[in-house]
Amino acid sequence: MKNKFFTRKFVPAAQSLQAMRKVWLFRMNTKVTIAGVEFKNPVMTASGTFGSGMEYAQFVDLNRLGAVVTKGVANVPWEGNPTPRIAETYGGMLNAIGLQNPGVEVFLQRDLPFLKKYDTKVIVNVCGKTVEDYLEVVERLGDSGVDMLEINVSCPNVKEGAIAFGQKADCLYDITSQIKKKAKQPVIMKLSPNVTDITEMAKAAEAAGADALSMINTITGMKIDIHKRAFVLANKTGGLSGPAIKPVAVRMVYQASHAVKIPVIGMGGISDAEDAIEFLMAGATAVAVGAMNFVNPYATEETVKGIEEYMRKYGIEDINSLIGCVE
Amino acid sequence: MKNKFFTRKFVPAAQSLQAMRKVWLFRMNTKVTIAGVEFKNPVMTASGTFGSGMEYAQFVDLNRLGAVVTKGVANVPWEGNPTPRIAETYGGMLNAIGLQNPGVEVFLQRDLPFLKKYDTKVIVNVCGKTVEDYLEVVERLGDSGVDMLEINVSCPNVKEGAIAFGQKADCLYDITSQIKKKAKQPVIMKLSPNVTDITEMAKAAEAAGADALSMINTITGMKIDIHKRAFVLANKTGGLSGPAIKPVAVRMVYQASHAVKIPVIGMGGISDAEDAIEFLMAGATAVAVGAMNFVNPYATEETVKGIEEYMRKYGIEDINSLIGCVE
Amino acid sequence: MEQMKKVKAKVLSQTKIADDIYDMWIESDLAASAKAGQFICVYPHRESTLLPRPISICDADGEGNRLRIVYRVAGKGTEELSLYHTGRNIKILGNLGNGFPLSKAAGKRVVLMGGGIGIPPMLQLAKELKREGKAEEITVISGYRNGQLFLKEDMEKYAPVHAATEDGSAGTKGNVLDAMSALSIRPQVIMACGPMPMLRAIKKYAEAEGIEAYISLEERMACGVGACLGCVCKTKEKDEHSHVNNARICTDGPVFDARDVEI
Amino acid sequence: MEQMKKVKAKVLSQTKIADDIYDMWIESDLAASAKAGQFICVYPHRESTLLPRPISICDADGEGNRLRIVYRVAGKGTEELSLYHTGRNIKILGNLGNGFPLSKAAGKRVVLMGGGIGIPPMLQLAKELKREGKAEEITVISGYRNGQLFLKEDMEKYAPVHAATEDGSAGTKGNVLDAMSALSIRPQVIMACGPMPMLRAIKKYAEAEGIEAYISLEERMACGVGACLGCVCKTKEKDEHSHVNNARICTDGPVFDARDVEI
Ligand SMILES: Cc1cc2nc3c(=O)[nH]c(=O)nc-3n(C[C@H](O)[C@H](O)[C@H](O)COP(=O)(O)OP(=O)(O)OC[C@H]3O[C@@H](n4cnc5c(N)ncnc54)[C@H](O)[C@@H]3O)c2cc1C
Ligand SMILES: Cc1cc2nc3c(=O)[nH]c(=O)nc-3n(C[C@H](O)[C@H](O)[C@H](O)COP(=O)(O)OP(=O)(O)OC[C@H]3O[C@@H](n4cnc5c(N)ncnc54)[C@H](O)[C@@H]3O)c2cc1C
Ligand SMILES: Cc1cc2nc3c(=O)[nH]c(=O)nc-3n(C[C@H](O)[C@H](O)[C@H](O)COP(=O)(O)O)c2cc1C
Ligand SMILES: Cc1cc2nc3c(=O)[nH]c(=O)nc-3n(C[C@H](O)[C@H](O)[C@H](O)COP(=O)(O)O)c2cc1C
Ligand code: FES
Ligand code: FES
Repeated sequence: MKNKFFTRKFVPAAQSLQAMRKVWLFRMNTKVTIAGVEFKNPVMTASGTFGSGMEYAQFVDLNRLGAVVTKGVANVPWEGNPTPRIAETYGGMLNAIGLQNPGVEVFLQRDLPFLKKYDTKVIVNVCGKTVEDYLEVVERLGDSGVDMLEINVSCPNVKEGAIAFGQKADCLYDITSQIKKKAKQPVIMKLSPNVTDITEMAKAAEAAGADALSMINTITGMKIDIHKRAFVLANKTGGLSGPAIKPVAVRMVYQASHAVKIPVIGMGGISDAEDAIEFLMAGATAVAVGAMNFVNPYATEETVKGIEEYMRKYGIEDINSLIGCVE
Repeated sequence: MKNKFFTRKFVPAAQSLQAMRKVWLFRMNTKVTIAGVEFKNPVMTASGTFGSGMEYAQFVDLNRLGAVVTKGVANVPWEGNPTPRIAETYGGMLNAIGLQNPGVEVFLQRDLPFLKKYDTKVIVNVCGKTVEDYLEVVERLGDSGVDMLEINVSCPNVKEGAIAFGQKADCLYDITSQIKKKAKQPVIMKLSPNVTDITEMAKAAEAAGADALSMINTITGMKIDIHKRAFVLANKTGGLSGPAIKPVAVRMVYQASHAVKIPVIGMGGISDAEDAIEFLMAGATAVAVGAMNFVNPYATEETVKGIEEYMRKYGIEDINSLIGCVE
Repeated sequence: MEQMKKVKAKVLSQTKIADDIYDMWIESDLAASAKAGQFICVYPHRESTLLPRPISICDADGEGNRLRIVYRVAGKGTEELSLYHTGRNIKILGNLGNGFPLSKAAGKRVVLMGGGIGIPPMLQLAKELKREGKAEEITVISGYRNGQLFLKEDMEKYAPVHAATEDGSAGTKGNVLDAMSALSIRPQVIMACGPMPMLRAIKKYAEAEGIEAYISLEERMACGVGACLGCVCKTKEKDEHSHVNNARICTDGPVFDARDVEI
Repeated sequence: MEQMKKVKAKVLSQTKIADDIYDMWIESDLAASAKAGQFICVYPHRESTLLPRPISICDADGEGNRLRIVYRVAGKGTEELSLYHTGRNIKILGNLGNGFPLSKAAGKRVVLMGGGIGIPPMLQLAKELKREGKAEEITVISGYRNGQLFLKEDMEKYAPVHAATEDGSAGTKGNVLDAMSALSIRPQVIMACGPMPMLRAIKKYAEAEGIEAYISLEERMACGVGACLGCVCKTKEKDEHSHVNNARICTDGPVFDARDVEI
């Protein structure tokens, strides 16, 4: 299903009636392009918050989304962390899932065929403990029909080191260039916000050939239960997400998108179209809805609709004119 | 005025009645000591959120507080940033005051005499653009009767560079050791959360001779008004504070207090005694209430009372037993 | 699988039935398909508490479009819930989870064990088992803290109910297993919900006796629909969905065959 | 300085008096000491919106312990406010700011100018000036968007009121200064509240004519009590408190002599 407003072909005679014209005949383009891949709109799902797509397909029409981004996929199945894995915080949540996933083979056999039934792009979030792990997944996905790869070098909940790739510019450069050598699809590097200077990381990824960046992953946080005198999460620390972190995410998207030429996919606390548009204006070419799916299972589709409403209200014909418009 | 429960001397005969005993005869120590300075309790005000103390003296009894920490004080008056300086975010706020302050002379003539009337400790937050600026203030405060100095090397809202001191371990080491050479009072280094590894910064400050650390300052954020297509803050970015950032602050206090031997003063989103105790358990020796003063002008004193209630409820005789008790 | 949905619902009544324990009837057409052991998620209105709160279905009146939940005030979310008055609109997601396997009770002596705030689902379960009429015998054993025997009378409409109390103020002093042995009840199937130590003891007992036990587990949840992987429990064998030894309590549970999980 | 306080107060009534504009009476003993040009801060209950909302005192009935505010729904906080029903408890902080300098009107022809949501404080101001009885002449000029002339009747109890409307649907078409010149009113003192462009024009006019103008400024606030330095405006001379060219609108204002500020 194509965007219904953009593809409307016939222009009825009522053209002269201003109100109707505004609402019905307004032609809008919500398409954005990242590294040659065209998305029907800029609204994606944030990795790990939308299952494999299947879980939310009963709430939203996946055909309406720009892309479904999968949970992190590793070369082999991962157990993840012990529970509790979830803690609630003021206006946000901590998670320490630890990248539990069934591995790339199950993804290819079960999840991908499901997603391919829909008219949306599929972006696979790739995780690993060593560079070799990542490369194995990237190679395995080569001829799979997956549209893009998002490389998670920023998960704060896995002890084995993946985060170092996302916190040291030289490590990031190295892993990015190795992945680029093997990858058949365009590569998005997903950056960690737990760094001193996001532009340094963005530039390193760009220099190594990344096709796009996505940010932010969760910010490392902690919660203590003062009555039980214990950490709420078994892992002690977890990744903070949700509306609480939005201002940090908007700032980083702004900084990164002004520091590099490659497109940035923005996320962090997006609840609705207003939030999504804020990221676009800060410089994001696309956006993703994460933790707020848990709070409102319809959030992704409502965000798509809300963006269209905003565009109609302000007479914006091309969504690309919003991208980075606030400087 | 001393802590009323700690100093209660006479033990009435009703001792045998369990309930009364618990409530009335329970002797508790809320005193904490940092670098030889004794605080009647661990509750302080976060710099810049409590004016010079005068503004909130009409709401709370300053005698009840462990310490009043002043707004940043520079060698000369500072104008600060243009307005708007304030933006609200989900569960938090952004500020870009830009360290407006009347300078150290006015502080000494007007604000310090006011604070000295109270039985509480006075900690002066020191800011500067160059190392020399800092040193000038530190020297000027030498014989002033100020109890401690808190060095703000982490304000994200001043362009001129102060933040670099707080984001590079070698710069932090350098400024800390220079200040330590001149300072007559114990020195608290206030660290920025906008770093990759807080423990690296904590260790650098400790190695340079800092007597204590305080954290976190605000996290850099941004807000865009999508209807006006403009940044909400004149400064574009501002510092995020309030309940939204608490999990990040608790995590950093935990990490830093486990990485160094000097005491850590914790802050970031504290609203009440529960929050304060969470920081103590994470490893803070004292805590400060910041943005929540704006939401509840009585927050500091209520936090003191709430900590006492918690101690009575759980029969905790010495607050020091809570510090870092969750590992 | 039947469609889940997030729906607006309305509070029909709210009663405090024991210390910190509230009994709420909700108007919702989810009642028609609700099964014992399933749960709903209630979304708090307070904006500082974003995540939905999972609460078991205690009673479902399909014709009347009425769902009942009974919950303990444990924190901010349930406290908020306890303040809702009649007529208040709320948002809920349901019906979630698998529910108890009624068929396993066919021709068997089945004991339902509820401990504390694990008692509520036993009411709907007793009702459904009685309605099915296939179990040979249904007995309920409820473990309470004290003599406030909430829901006992309701459950007695469907089966005999024995109480165990921690303080000995009613029924057998001790826990549900103490009561079972004191009463010399020897079930062939146990269906249970309650605190982890109770469920562990039941699993051990069932394994020792070689009988079946179906237990309803709890874990902190974020999505409630199987997407976040927050709510897993360890499984003995590799889980079919996750391909590791973890099953999702929200979708693969909350009811598990005790033999299949490591608790 | 009189003691400020954060107090519980109660909504006595709430009426919509124009598009997006609400009129609320609040029960509070702050009414007894409230002065024209002062404001209160209202704390939202929604937990995502933490900061207090500054709203001017529109009318104060000291004997009846009743305060009135009139506000425009501009965002989340004022939207929440507009939904409060009679009897609702709210938290407010007051009375804040300096208020208009009544003494400056003594023996003078004074014009009160309110623009849009700057009109409300003009009601209390007209009332106080009338009560003082020292001004030679009091005239009100109110600038509206359209013909919804809210508060006009209320103000007419104390002084003649002329309206200016943007769309010309009532009074003079144009802004308050247009109306003043159309009506050939030549004040000796202006007291005003309204949008920044209006205040700028008044400052310019007053300076050109060599008359006094007292204007009430707005800025985003966090504390409302002078502590955060969020709400400053540029001043011509060094401010006595800040020792730089910034004054705090919340405590040093919101009313300033137009000559003293750079806007
Ligand atoms: C499948 C299932 C069924 C349940 N059925 C019932 C029931 O019928 N009656 C009842 O009283 N309680 C039930 N619970 C427990 C109930 O969900 C928690 O007590 C409740 O979520 C606590 O929320 P709160 O905001 O009051 O506490 P808070 O401590 O403020 O909650 C903070 C966060 O932790 C989560 N949380 C806290 N305690 C628990 C817990 N024990 N289990 C899961 N999440 C928790 C909350 O959902 C929230 O996200 C059930 C839990 C599950 C998983
Ligand atoms: C001294 C003073 C007196 C005022 N008197 C009135 C009055 O009598 N009637 C009236 O309708 N409005 C008045 N205002 C403006 C009113 O404070 C804002 O419209 C209101 O705070 C908007 O809040 P919101 O949550 O609806 O909007 P949001 O946009 O959601 O608010 C977000 C944040 O920005 C702040 N903010 C937004 N707009 C303004 C503004 N124009 N001025 C100051 N802060 C703002 C809010 O306080 C809040 O912190 C006054 C402002 C000041 C400073
Ligand atoms: C439960 C959960 C699981 C997540 N899993 C992944 C993951 O597998 N890979 C990844 O790159 N990011 C993961 N993330 C991070 C999100 O994709 C997103 O970057 C982050 O949560 C910020 O967005 P939000 O505030 O909208 O949630 C996860 C987040 C949550 C809350
Ligand atoms: C309005 C405002 C002004 C501040 N000014 C200073 C300052 O002058 N010096 C400083 O070290 N920190 C300053 N801070 C940071 C606070 O002291 C504190 O570190 C931070 O706000 C986190 O705590 P909170 O979340 O409790 O506010 C300021 C914070 C705010 C909100
Ligand atoms: S709560 Fe998200 S998978 Fe169960
Ligand atoms: S609002 Fe804080 S100083 Fe005015």
